[in-house]
Amino acid sequence: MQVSEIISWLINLLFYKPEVFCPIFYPGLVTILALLIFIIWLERKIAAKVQLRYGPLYVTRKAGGILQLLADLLRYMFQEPIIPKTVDKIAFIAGPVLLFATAYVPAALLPATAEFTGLRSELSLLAVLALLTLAPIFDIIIGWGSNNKFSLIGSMREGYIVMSYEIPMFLSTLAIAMVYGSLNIVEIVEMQSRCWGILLNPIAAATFLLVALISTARFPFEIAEAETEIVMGPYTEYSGILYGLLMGASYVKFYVLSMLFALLFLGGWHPSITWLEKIHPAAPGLVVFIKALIIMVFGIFLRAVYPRFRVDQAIRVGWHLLFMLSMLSIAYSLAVIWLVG
Amino acid sequence: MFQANIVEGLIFTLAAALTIASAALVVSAKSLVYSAFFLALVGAGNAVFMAMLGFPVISLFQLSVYVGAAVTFILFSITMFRKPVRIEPTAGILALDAAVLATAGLLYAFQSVTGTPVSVGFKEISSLLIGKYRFALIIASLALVTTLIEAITLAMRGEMK
Amino acid sequence: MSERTIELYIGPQHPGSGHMRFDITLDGDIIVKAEPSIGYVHRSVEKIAETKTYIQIAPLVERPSLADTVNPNLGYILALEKLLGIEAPPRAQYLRTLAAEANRIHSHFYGIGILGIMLGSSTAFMWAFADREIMIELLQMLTGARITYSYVIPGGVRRDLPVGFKEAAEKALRYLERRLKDYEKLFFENPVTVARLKGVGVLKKEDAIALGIVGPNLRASGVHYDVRRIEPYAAYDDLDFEVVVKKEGDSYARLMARVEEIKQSMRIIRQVLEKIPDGPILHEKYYKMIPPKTRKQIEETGRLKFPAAFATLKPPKGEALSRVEGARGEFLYYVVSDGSPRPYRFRMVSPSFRNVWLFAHLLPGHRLADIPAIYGSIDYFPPCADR
Amino acid sequence: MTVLPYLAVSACLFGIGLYGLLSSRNFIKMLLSAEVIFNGGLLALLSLAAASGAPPTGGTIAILAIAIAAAEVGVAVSIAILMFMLKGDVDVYKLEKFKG
Repeated sequence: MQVSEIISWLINLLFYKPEVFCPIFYPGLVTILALLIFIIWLERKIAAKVQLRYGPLYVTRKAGGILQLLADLLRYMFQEPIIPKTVDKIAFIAGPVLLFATAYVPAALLPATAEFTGLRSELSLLAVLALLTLAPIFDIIIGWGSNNKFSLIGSMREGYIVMSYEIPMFLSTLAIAMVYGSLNIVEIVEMQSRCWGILLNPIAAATFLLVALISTARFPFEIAEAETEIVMGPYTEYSGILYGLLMGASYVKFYVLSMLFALLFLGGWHPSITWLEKIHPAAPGLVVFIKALIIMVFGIFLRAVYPRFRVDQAIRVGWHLLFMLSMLSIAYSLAVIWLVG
Repeated sequence: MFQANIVEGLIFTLAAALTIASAALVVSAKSLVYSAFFLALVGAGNAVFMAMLGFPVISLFQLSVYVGAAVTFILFSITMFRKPVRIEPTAGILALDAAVLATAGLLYAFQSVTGTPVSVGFKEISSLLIGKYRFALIIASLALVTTLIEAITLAMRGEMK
Repeated sequence: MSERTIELYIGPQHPGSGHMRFDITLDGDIIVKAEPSIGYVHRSVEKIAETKTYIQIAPLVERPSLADTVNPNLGYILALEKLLGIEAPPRAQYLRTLAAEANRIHSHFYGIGILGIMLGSSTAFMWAFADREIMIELLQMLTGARITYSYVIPGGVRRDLPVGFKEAAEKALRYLERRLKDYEKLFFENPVTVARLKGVGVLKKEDAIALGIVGPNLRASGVHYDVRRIEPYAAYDDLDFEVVVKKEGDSYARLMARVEEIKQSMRIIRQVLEKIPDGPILHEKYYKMIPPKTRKQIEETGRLKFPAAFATLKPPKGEALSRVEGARGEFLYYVVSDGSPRPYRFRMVSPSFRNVWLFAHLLPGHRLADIPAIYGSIDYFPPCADR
Repeated sequence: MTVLPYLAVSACLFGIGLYGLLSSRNFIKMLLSAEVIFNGGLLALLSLAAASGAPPTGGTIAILAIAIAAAEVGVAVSIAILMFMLKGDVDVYKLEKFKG
């Protein structure tokens, strides 16, 4: 009797308390790990399809090698992380861990549905954005801590790119927040039940999407770790689980930005499927997840299409194109507010 | 109520320890990169205080703008990271004296302050910003944008040389 | 070294360097000085050649340049034939041209693929490396080998045209023509590719001539120079093709020069298959040395059995010089014979060795990220330079 | 909980920053110390605002201060870059040679 009570209490705590469920299951850690395995597999598979080859195949051959990434993950886990003598040890070890953590934390704050959110705040959008800006610090720190010229150059590139995309990111998000007059993600989504944000302010949507691509080093902006120039950029000296964390962090950030895009511009959990709520209160949030997944698939598909830009060209895109676009999106929002009221 | 107080006290103590330790490390760290990194931590700790004081908007603003600016610091510390930082001993002792005196003086001055924080929403602040402080807002945002652009162009020009 | 610059050693174990090293001096992101440091895959072909008999050298000269093997082979054999004072029969000349052009296409696809991966386009790399297979298959059908054919021998070629080759070649060429349009959409006209290559690494006409650059790199700078036209060998005199010349001299022009040359090579292959005359594939001097029984077998299968004389080929005293237009540029051979079965002196000048100076000349003033773009556009192949 | 502990922290930050500012010759290091002082000042401003009658006004001023501080970082770093480019050093004792 008592054991069953404890179990039911535990289940209640884990699965029906949003404060616990959101960070751990959806949209938090478990979803992220599953998604990491799936999306990297999909990335390789799509690239392989375009390039007329098979891609990952031999691990679980019947399922098209979908467990390949799980095998890779296990390998990273048990591989010895080599720490070179010349590195700054604290920065070298703490960097990847903190980078992954800062990439993950905003995901934990995203709402699953209107009633089921980890963070209830008037300012949840601002909070997610503020946390997103922290990650580049560690990217630069690890490049410096690696004490390798290639790492250092990669970090410098990362720093310059960060400076060029951060302001457009804020401005485009604030533009859509202005239209809805709210900084609360849940409220913004609720107001999109009739008209999606992408229709209200397409400029902001385009800017945000481009920023998402640049900030997570998707092609054609995979510049900080350009392989043929600077080996692996900031990650050159890394191996084992530390490298796994670094690789994962960029995908996690991409996931957060895609979720944010789905929530802000694609109507979030609308059209809501109410019968899903009978399964679990967070289940209607799957709609958001599917929308975010579509964005991510688009992002990873670009790898098969584009070469990479040079760093100065990317910065020019950031300042000339994105900055102007984000200013335009603010003006557009003001016009929409003035017209619609 | 009592419990909430304890939690608040705990958070405050942790944040205070973090902030002061980071501040000490900013001035004492051998490498500029670490200094800049700890400045980011000072900013983050400060953001916690702000949230606790009832200014969540400012806290998040501080986190995104100010801690984000720390990136710039780190970046440029790296470019100039060739020579070790020298501290002159005599000046150091003088500085220590001055710092202790200043701290004591400030503490003495603050003693008389009483009052408890209240929560401030972003609507109030934004209405103030858009209303009464409109001009200051425009000036500040212009300054922010122009200096950032200027910093970038300067840096780029330096690279192109 | 001043405070502002950093020295960067790229290679020889670097994903973008190939088997060589660049000593780069950087100021910020700009390259101040670049020195290619070659020799990491040196295999001393010239010295080894002095210890081998003449027929053994034929496979040896192919080894340095694996993407382009018919042309070095052909160049050496031409020099040897000059020493021996013979010339291959017309059918053999046409077959040599056919193999050389198929090989040129293969090599250009290889170069385009390398440029693709250097710019980060893994698709261009995979496609080009897969489509180079088409030409490898075709040459396999002709010669029986995949990469190192040793197809050209003194006085002729090793094998006659197999049955059904013409149809297979036509099919392959049509496929490649179709594919080139896909490349155009995905890679050649991709805005990112254009942004990375246009105006990058401009080689002026005068500089190209002064530096002694050869091959498509020279022609992309506006110099009308092609050994196939200037000193025609094999069957090039009878064939109609254009020498691709581009004015711009930048990396994009070098890429597009290669693409145009692929098209010209296709044209040549079609003409060869149409015009190829009947006749023997080996000079009659050597053909007569083959026993009649074997001769009959050769006529049935189209596959040559070497006459015993090849084992102890002794050219008369003298020296010979030959040049051919390889895929990457001009190969030059200089062979000195002292009447013994081994050459007294053997000299091989490969196109990559002449193009390697481009790095020191083109890289300064560009950004670090331009190294792969320029490297890929030059189509430099370290073993070819090191020999 | 009153605002007094916050003020104490801000005073500590001020003291630490002052020490760093006075004891360093490296331009960037001085700037970083000044930023610590700025953080102390900001905290004091907000604490006092929270305790005063009109918190939103204090908050507004704080927002403007943060924005200006970020801008100031840009300017100061630009100066540092110029200094580094011209002299290859960031020692402030050599800064006087910029005069005129």
